[in-house]
Amino acid sequence: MNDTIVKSITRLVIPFVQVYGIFIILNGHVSPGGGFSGGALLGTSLILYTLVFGAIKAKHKFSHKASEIAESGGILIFVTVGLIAIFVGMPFLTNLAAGFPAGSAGAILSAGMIPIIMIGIGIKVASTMITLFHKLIEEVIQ
Amino acid sequence: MISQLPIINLVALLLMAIMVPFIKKISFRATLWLGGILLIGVLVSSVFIFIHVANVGDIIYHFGDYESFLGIEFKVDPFASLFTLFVGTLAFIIYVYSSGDKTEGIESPEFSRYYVLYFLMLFAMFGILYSNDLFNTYVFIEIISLTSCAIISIKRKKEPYPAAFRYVLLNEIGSLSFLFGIAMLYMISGHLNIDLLANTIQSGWTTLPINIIFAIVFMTVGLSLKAAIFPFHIWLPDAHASAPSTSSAILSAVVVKIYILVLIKLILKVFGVELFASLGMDTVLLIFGGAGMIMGSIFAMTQKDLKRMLGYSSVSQIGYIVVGLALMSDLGLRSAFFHIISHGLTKAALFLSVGIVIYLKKSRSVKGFEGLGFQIPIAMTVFGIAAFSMIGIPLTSGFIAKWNLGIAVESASQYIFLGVIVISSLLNAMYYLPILFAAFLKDNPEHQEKVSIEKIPAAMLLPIVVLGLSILLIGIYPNLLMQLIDLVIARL
Amino acid sequence: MTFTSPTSKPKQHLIITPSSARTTTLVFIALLFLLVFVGAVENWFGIIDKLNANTQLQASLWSFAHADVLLMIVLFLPVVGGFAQLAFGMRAVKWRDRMVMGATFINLALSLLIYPNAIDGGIHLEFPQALGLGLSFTLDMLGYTMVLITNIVWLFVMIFTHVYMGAEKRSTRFYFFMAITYTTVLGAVMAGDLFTMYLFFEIMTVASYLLVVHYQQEDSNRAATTYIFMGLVGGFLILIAMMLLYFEVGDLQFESALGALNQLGAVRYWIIGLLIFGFGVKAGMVPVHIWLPKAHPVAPTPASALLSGIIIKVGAYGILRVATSYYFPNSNIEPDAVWLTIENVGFLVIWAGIITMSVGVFMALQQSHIKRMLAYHSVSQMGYIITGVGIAMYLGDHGAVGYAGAVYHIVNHALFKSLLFLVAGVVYHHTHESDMYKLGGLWKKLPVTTFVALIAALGISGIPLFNGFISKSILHHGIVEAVHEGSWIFTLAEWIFIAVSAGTVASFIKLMYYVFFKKTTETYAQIGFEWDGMNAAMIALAGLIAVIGLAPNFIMNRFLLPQIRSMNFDPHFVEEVLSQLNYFQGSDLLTMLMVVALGTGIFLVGKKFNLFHLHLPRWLSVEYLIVFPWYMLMYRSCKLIDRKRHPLDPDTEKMISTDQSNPTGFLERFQITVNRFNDRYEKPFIQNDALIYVGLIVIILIFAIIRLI
Amino acid sequence: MNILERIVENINYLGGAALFLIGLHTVVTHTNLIKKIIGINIMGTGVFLFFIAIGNIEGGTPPIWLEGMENPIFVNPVPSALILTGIVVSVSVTVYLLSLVIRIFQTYGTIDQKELAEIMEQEVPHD
Repeated sequence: MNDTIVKSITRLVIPFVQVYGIFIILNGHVSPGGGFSGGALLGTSLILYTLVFGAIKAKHKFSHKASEIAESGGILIFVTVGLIAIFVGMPFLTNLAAGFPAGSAGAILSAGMIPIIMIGIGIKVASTMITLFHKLIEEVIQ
Repeated sequence: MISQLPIINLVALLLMAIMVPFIKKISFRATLWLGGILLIGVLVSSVFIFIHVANVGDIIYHFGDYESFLGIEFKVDPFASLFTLFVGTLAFIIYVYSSGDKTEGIESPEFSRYYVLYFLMLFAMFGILYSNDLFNTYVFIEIISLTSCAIISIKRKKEPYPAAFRYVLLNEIGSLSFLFGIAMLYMISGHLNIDLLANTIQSGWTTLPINIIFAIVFMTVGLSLKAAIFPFHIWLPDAHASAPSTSSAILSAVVVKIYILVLIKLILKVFGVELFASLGMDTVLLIFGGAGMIMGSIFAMTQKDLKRMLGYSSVSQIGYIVVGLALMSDLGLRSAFFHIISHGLTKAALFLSVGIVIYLKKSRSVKGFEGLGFQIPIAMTVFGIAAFSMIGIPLTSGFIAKWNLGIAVESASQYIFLGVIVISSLLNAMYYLPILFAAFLKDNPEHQEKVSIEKIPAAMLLPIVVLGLSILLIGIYPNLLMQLIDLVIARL
Repeated sequence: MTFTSPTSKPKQHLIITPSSARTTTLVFIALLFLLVFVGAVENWFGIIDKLNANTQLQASLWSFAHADVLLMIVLFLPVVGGFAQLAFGMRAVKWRDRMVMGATFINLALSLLIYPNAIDGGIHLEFPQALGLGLSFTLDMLGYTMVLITNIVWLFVMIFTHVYMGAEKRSTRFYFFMAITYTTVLGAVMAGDLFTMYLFFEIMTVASYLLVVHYQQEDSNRAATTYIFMGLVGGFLILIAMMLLYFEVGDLQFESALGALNQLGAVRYWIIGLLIFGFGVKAGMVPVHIWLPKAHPVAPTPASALLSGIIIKVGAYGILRVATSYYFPNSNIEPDAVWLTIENVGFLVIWAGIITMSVGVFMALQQSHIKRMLAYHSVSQMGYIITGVGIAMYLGDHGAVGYAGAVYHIVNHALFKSLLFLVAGVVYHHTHESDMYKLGGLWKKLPVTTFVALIAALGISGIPLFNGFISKSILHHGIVEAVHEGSWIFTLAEWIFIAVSAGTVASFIKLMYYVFFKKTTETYAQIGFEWDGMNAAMIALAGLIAVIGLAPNFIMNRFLLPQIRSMNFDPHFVEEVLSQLNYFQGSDLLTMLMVVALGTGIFLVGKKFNLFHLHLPRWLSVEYLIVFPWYMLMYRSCKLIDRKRHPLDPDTEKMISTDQSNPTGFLERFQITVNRFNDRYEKPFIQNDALIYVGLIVIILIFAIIRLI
Repeated sequence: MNILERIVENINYLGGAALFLIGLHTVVTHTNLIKKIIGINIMGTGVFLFFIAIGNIEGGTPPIWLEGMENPIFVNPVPSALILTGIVVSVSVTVYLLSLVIRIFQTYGTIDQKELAEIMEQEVPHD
């Protein structure tokens, strides 16, 4: 796909897509959306990049190592946040009762641990989408 | 604190799975040791949970401290804790074996992935047993299907791919049927929690009976498809045959049983026996089970590939479990539970000892067993014990399982199944005994008179010896297990 | 360079090597023990009185003999010894053999000690937790009789084996499985309930498989395969019956279950029928005898001696035990449903026995292979025992004569049939020839063997003064009793009984003539007479045969009558008829004379007209009758599924002919047919993954909805 | 008339069921492996639609409570959350199946099931 128009447009669009994805992740607890939707958007931005610039270049942007770390890291964030409640003595994933600050309704920093979990999920989903796509391409290239 | 143990088990397994890629960079051996220690820890905590649950009462665990009707609920009753113990024990034994047998078809870069999948699968199995929420169960089921399919196709060889494809395809259809059933139940009650569903199922039966019929039929058939109950078994022999032996062992001994346990949970806890039987589903299961007992053995007889043969043998043994379940009585359930555990041990022993044969000979043919009894005496002895258990010779756990099933069948006045049990046992003998005879009674030109044990790693021999001894132990003192099963049934 | 091969060994007359001296001494000591035992039991020289005078000694002896642990030692000593032999066998063959003989000897000695305990009403031991249901052992006089005869025969055969198996390969394995078989036989006869009996019975089948297959030749493999599969079938039949019984009665102890059985309908017949068939497989009952003539010739001689002498008796013992416990009618009550059941079944069992004995003897007359002929005689003699069992069932509380005859014949047959097999083994050992038509003139070379063979032949033919005569005349009385109290049709049975006895006489005249006395050109120069343990063991067995024949009342009074008195038999009948039996009365002797004359006649006629070489047509063989319908069923169903392609190869017609030269056995034929079936059935389904799901879900939905409506 | 009304009322459910059947039909009748995967996805979509239809309330708003709301009518949020999970599962299964198809194509050179069966039968001769 050596089309300049596509390349330029992609370069232009990708930041917006990514910003929108991050927005959806961060606003997961105050509006429709959340970690999965936002993460999917984030992932899609890189998939778009791969489609346009080719797998090799995309690998430079987001390497194997990074994907591994991001994938495990996402779950780790989730599990760690869940475990905090256990250390306090409450059931796994307990939110406000475990001492997370509630904040004021409607603000970004509210609803206790939910934003943190959403970030974890977002990272995980985004990296998984990219990894799956890259792996499929690798299979074909082999 | 003890009420937190189930969730700690789950989290530990999940964490192990995601940490394997990182730890392996330090040292692969360290990963193996860590995994082993973790499994021992999980096993010990399962024992504690069982003791606690048996003495004090069920552990009910609300995720995130939400109420039952809002959030996900775990309920650890004797049923769940006994079978997590069973899963954990077998998983540990097979894990030890797999740390010795690293060669069978898996390339070295895939080792760590194998263990990622292994721990994820364990995580999901524990989750299914603990979970008291239908949708949660569905998610765990999907995790099991994906990981087990991946474990099958992890070998970079030709034949696993079509087998794995068929396995995923049919499993996915099964899962979707199950999900469809959940949707039907959710429609009438608005709950996913098993206890809450059970309360509303009677009123649902009066208002929307067609929904419940669809739910029962789709969920039963979906789970049958995944559990390889006889006419739905067609994916099983290929899938189990082409997997590495450790995977075949865990798939055949444990994973298939998990689906049956889910079915048991559904029938007993959600629908209720009377409702299930009033639709004639017990008859359907009875026919499936009986046909499976015979046909599985008949197909197994003609196989040239040893692991395919064992796969068909699993189909036949699942028939025994299903018949026990389909009798819908306490005695039948007792025999089904006993057979689940007995067959788990036996089939694991068979697959693992066959794994040693493959390790030695690099061939899966039924024909190549001449003189093996002298080359690998321990493995073949365990194979012999397990084969006798399959046939139902006294002193092995298989005999007790058949005896219990026989009594259960009589109490339901299904006398014809006595004949079916006998014919099936005889057919079992027809394909297991020739292998044993070849191993111990035929001379191999290349076989040396000297017994040579040292070629096999101890990590592979120890697990199968433990399995063989436990088959004998349960065969001689079945009450050790029967007491636990009676407790489970009393509290179910 | 030439070697001067040593010419035939110089004749050695009665050279006694140290090893043969040791074994002979052991035999002597064993016989001495038996003599002391008989003396003590019969109170010769007032032994018992003297013992009673010394209270302290008496008390300690008494408590020792009554110790329950003694029973367990007798039961498990062989298997413990077996593992020790396995360990020793790797290093020192000599010590292994000594250990085998020593363990068997100790077992015999200990089992003699149990006698006072057994006669005091039996030992009862329970292990309530084992195997879920609990195991229990009871040693009453019937079980004790079996234990004792097993121990006696086993000791002598083991001494024989020590010499015979000396040069064989894999003898350690042989001894090991021999030991396991020993324990299981003892366990089966000591069992206090059907479950325990089944446990040992099933393990016995598996362990004795290894004895049959010992030589690992083509023919022995095939025979052993037949053996184990028929054994398993028998075992599973017993298992079904046991499950039914356990469920209906709730207890498997060997005691009367009339109350529960009276409540049942047809299941009552099923239970007893399945039990009789299940045990009948092991007992060699026609038509499930087919493993027996195959397995005996190919097994090593000690194994076939024990197989024929002891193991098949366990089957007969099983029938006797179950028939006279669960179903045994109570003489105090009026005839009820159970009584009727046992009477009907007993009627059939008598005829099964009669058919078994006549088929056995008829087939035996046709054989040229010594061991196969003896094997068919085992079938025939088992027919006598089964007839006895049938009489015991048929006549109900008056069946004591049949009961006594059956047990007595079990004892006698164990002695002479094992001896005959040992003789066949010795003949084969020296000449490497089993075809009796090719042998001859051996009496000069093997005088001791000839002598004991003659005694055994006299015993089995039922000549007066030898043991077979005693049990056969008791059985004859039993049949006469059945004619009196039952149906006139048993007169026919009596005639057949006499004809079969004549056939037995004829075939043993044939055996003795062709093997030992016929003049032959063969000189057998290589045989030199040598005294060894084999001769000692055989002479001991022959001595027992003669002693029982001369003093028949010992076993009757000391073993059988105590057992019969303890059971529900009509006491009046027992005291009037059974304990007053006179074995040497004129009519019996006259009948016997007739039998001998008839037998000689049959032999002469057969020899003259070559009737001993007849062969039955193939389609009459039992195996063919089993295979053929199965094959046709498969053939038809394959054709139904796939019309275009011929489901079986054109040359499969060969497969179903029971041609002995064709190497494919029953199992292979079965598997090939199934394989074709499998190919036709499963392929189409596998090609359309989800089709089966769609089809079945629709069917089940419709089924469920119809059920709802 | 009554029947038509009921159909219109339950059109969501019927659509779900219809999609399920269409998917099943695709899986059963097509021998092309990729079409089978598509069929599976259609089946899954059918079930998801069914779930969403259960949770829907006419005139409902997204179930997020904000300040200043008075007696809001929320759509049942549980089915949506469930289906989100369902979609994740469906995605992973699809990717896995696709990668298997790639492997099958690389080793056997075909993605038609009948041809695949023939090739496999030739490679592993029976008896």
